[in-house]
Amino acid sequence: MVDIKNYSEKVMEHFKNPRNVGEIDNPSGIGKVGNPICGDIMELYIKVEGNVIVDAKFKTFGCGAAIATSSMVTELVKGKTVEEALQISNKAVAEALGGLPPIKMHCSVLAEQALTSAIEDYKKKQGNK
Amino acid sequence: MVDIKNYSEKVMEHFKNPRNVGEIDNPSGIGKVGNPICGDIMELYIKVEGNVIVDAKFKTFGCGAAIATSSMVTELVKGKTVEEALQISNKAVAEALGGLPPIKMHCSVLAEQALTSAIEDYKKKQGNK
Amino acid sequence: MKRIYMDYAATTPTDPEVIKAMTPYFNEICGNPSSLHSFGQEAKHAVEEARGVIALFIGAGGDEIVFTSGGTEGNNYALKGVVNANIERGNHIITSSVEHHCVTETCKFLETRGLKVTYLPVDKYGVVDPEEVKKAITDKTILISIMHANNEIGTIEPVAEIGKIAKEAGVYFHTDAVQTFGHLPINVDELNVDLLSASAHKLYGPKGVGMLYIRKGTRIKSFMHGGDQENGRRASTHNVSGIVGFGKAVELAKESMENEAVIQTKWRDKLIKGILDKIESSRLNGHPVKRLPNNVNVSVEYIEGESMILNLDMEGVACSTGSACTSSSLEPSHVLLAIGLPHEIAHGSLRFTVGRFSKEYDIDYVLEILPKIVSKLRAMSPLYKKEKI
Amino acid sequence: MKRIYMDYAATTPTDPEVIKAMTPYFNEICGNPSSLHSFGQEAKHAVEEARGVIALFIGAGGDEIVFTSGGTEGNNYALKGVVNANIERGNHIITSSVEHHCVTETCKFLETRGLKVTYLPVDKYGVVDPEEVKKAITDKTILISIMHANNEIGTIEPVAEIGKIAKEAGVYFHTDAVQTFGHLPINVDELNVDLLSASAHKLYGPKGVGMLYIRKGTRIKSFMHGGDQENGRRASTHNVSGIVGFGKAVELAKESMENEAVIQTKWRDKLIKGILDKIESSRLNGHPVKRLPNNVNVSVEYIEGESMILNLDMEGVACSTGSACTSSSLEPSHVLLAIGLPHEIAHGSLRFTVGRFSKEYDIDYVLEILPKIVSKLRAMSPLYKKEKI
Ligand SMILES: Cc1ncc(COP(=O)(O)O)c(C=O)c1O
Ligand SMILES: Cc1ncc(COP(=O)(O)O)c(C=O)c1O
Repeated sequence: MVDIKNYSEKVMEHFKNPRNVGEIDNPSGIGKVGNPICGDIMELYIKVEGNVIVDAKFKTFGCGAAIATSSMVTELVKGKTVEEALQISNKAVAEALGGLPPIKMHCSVLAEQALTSAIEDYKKKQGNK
Repeated sequence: MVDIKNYSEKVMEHFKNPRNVGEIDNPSGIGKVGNPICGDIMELYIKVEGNVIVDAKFKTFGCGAAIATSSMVTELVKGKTVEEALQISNKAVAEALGGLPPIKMHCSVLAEQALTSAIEDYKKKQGNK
Repeated sequence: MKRIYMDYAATTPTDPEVIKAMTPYFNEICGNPSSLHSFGQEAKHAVEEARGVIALFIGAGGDEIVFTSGGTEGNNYALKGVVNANIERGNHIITSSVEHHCVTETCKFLETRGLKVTYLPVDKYGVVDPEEVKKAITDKTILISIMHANNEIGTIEPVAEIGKIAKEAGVYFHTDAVQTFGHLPINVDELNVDLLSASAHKLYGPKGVGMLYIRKGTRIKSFMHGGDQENGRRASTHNVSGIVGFGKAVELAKESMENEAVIQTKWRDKLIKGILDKIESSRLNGHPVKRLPNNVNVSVEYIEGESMILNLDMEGVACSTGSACTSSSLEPSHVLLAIGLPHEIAHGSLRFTVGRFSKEYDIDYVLEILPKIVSKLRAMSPLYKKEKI
Repeated sequence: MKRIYMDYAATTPTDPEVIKAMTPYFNEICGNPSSLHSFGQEAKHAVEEARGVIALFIGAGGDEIVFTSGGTEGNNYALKGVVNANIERGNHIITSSVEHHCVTETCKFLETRGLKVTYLPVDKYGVVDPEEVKKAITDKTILISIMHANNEIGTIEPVAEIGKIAKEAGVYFHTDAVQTFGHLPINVDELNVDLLSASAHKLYGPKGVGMLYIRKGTRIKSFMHGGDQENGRRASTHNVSGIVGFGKAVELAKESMENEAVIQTKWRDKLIKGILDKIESSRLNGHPVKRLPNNVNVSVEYIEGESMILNLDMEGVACSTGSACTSSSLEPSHVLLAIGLPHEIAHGSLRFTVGRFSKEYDIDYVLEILPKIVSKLRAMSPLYKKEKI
């Protein structure tokens, strides 16, 4: 079978077998980005222990690239400190997936935003404590 | 072989074996029509004896239809009285050839004009006698 | 893995009989129909024969058929050509909000040239109301263009009625019949159309060839300028093998169209019923009855089309979606929005279109795998969860 | 009767290898390249492969190649597209008086839209003078369009020099390379062109497909509006088999072009010499040396072209003429008039063009029968007689 819509093998692999699908009970932070109108919604859940992201899960409504980037970003953040995680750019997510077709780059942006937003949520909750 | 440029079999037959090619020495009348710019020139020679056209010949510069109509008109006039010959219309020439493609109808007009002009020439010469 | 093609509305495989008919016209009968010699005249003869077959098929005269490079060219030609030739008479055209891109983009281009365009709304099934057409006509209206059937949701438009209104108003009427040509009976007089476009590759003919029917007497300017092919109405060397293939495809359609419609309607309805039964929160798009015999268009809520397509493809099934994610514009289908679907539901649409080489098994297979795919994707969807809480 | 095709400039038979390459793309790999599923992506892959081959062949990037339905569309697109996109910058274009109809008719159409067109004269060989181009440029000039080689008389134009002038002046430069593509080496940078059109059926590819090279950064508007195929630059479902065939034809040309040019030049010169020697009052049209390797164009005085063509055809030989009698306009070739031939001599022109499947015998045969045909027709001609008296 030919690569669909110029997706890399890695993208297809993550799309077929997405890692970390689901929600985390009592998450340390939640990031919700996107909206149904533009066709992509991502929810990213993180569990932080001692400033380290020990678990991450996602739920995503969206295309193949949206699902693959969600999967990839959850993999990338696990084991990272919060500061390290904040360094993960959308390009890094795309690169880790072996690249994305130009018209799908916005999905990686969404993944970065979801991550930033989850960490912000975590920090806010920390501040509130 | 397919009919070329929608020429009828009859047109092709007259084109391949044109009747009455040439000139008549001391003709009773000559008709010269057309010009090199438009791509068709016809010369029609007639020999009249006792008001009857006993011989006709032509020379033509032109396309397949021009040659075929020249050939046909010389055939049609032979044996006719001058008055009968004047009745031969361009349509009659075209019909005798089994029809002409629309863009070639002007060739039959040329043939009619050549005939009319040859008869006028004959009449003028008669008048001068 | 068995591969199942269910995207006949996108394009059809060329029928083996069509290929056979075309083959000699590549290098045995290889002349240019514009050439005077016998090589050329043989080719011309073949082109004229195809023209005759196609003309007869829709009740037209041979000199009313102009061969084009496809449906897009036919639609560009019809709209631009009529506008260019009639701009002194008026500067207004009427079309619908569910036309194919090649009609709407041409309209948008014409708008940049000062033309006024009315895009009529449709009802929830995608049907244009003839009364709305009537109301939209002004003394500046020179052309109405409403498609015969919609390529996405399959809805058949009331073209004959609209044609009657156009005729009474003395306005030219064009229909894009790309999806119906060779599938439903077409008679240009019964439909009251002045112009009608078709594309061979939608009826088992080759890609890259089509035709525009132009009723005798219609004032229209050329779109493709150049040589005097097609009586000066469409320049460029004829695509001889393509035109011969188109002619053959029409011959085959003439024979089999009626039977195929019966079978396909049965399968269509089976697939629709199966999906709506097996998948909760799914709905049919387009008209339940006035629809193309081969078209199934559904929306599956809470999930997105591309990811369904990819999963179906992984299981060997080829179909399409109106989701934004598959277009470079990132906008979902204008047709689905026009029938009133919210964006997120438009994103979750799937179109299955069957055809001559489909089997009943294909329907069963889709009904077997689609619910599993939907479950898998819904389990990932943040929207699904929320609704269920 | 043996039939001899000597009208390769009108169209070429499709090479058997090209047919073989195309065949799977009718119904084995039958998807629409715009479709997301694997049927579609396989087709897309084939289209992109062909694009790559063609781009490489002329030193272009793949994203600079837009597939079209032929040379006519390429020329219409180049001219209308550049004018539409640059009309704010200027309203003047420069072309020559020997262009193909699809350039001149497009220019005439644009003139009705207020564009100013300069039709440059040519010398007696049909050559455009680059100095004249330079002089014609004004600050309103937005485009220059000069063909690479003339389809009737075979003259090769000084395109690289004109391109240099255009570049210095900051004016877009388009060349119609329909007659040279696949026959002479082409490099878009060496030629200094911004746009270049080609048509597959002139190089043993199928009819109905071509391409327009558009240099990156060129401001151009769409000609065929609709879907977003070809990066939004040319709507309509891809003619997949045609494009694959075009790609294969280019591959074959790459291999054999050089050798073929050597052989054809030999035959060409033999035929020219033979005709001029054997037939009194005949002359060569076009440049004696700067001409297409396969083109022989002669005028035979006192007789008319169509009647020669018909006689040649009866003897099995297919060639063409610039006589008025073969066109519906009843005007002789504008090219022959532009090089200064009087009407009656233009009417008496013949074009023989050889190609890949020609044999040396074909040349000998023409040299044997043509003089007889000329004698027969001259015996009927009132002009011949007069001159000889
Ligand atoms: C309704 C409709 N109109 C026009 C077209 C365009 O036809 P083509 O791709 O042959 O140009 C299509 C299909 O692509 C279509 O479905
Ligand atoms: C120089 C030239 N330009 C353009 C064309 C048009 O090409 P097509 O017939 O493929 O549209 C031709 C041939 O017909 C040609 O010889």
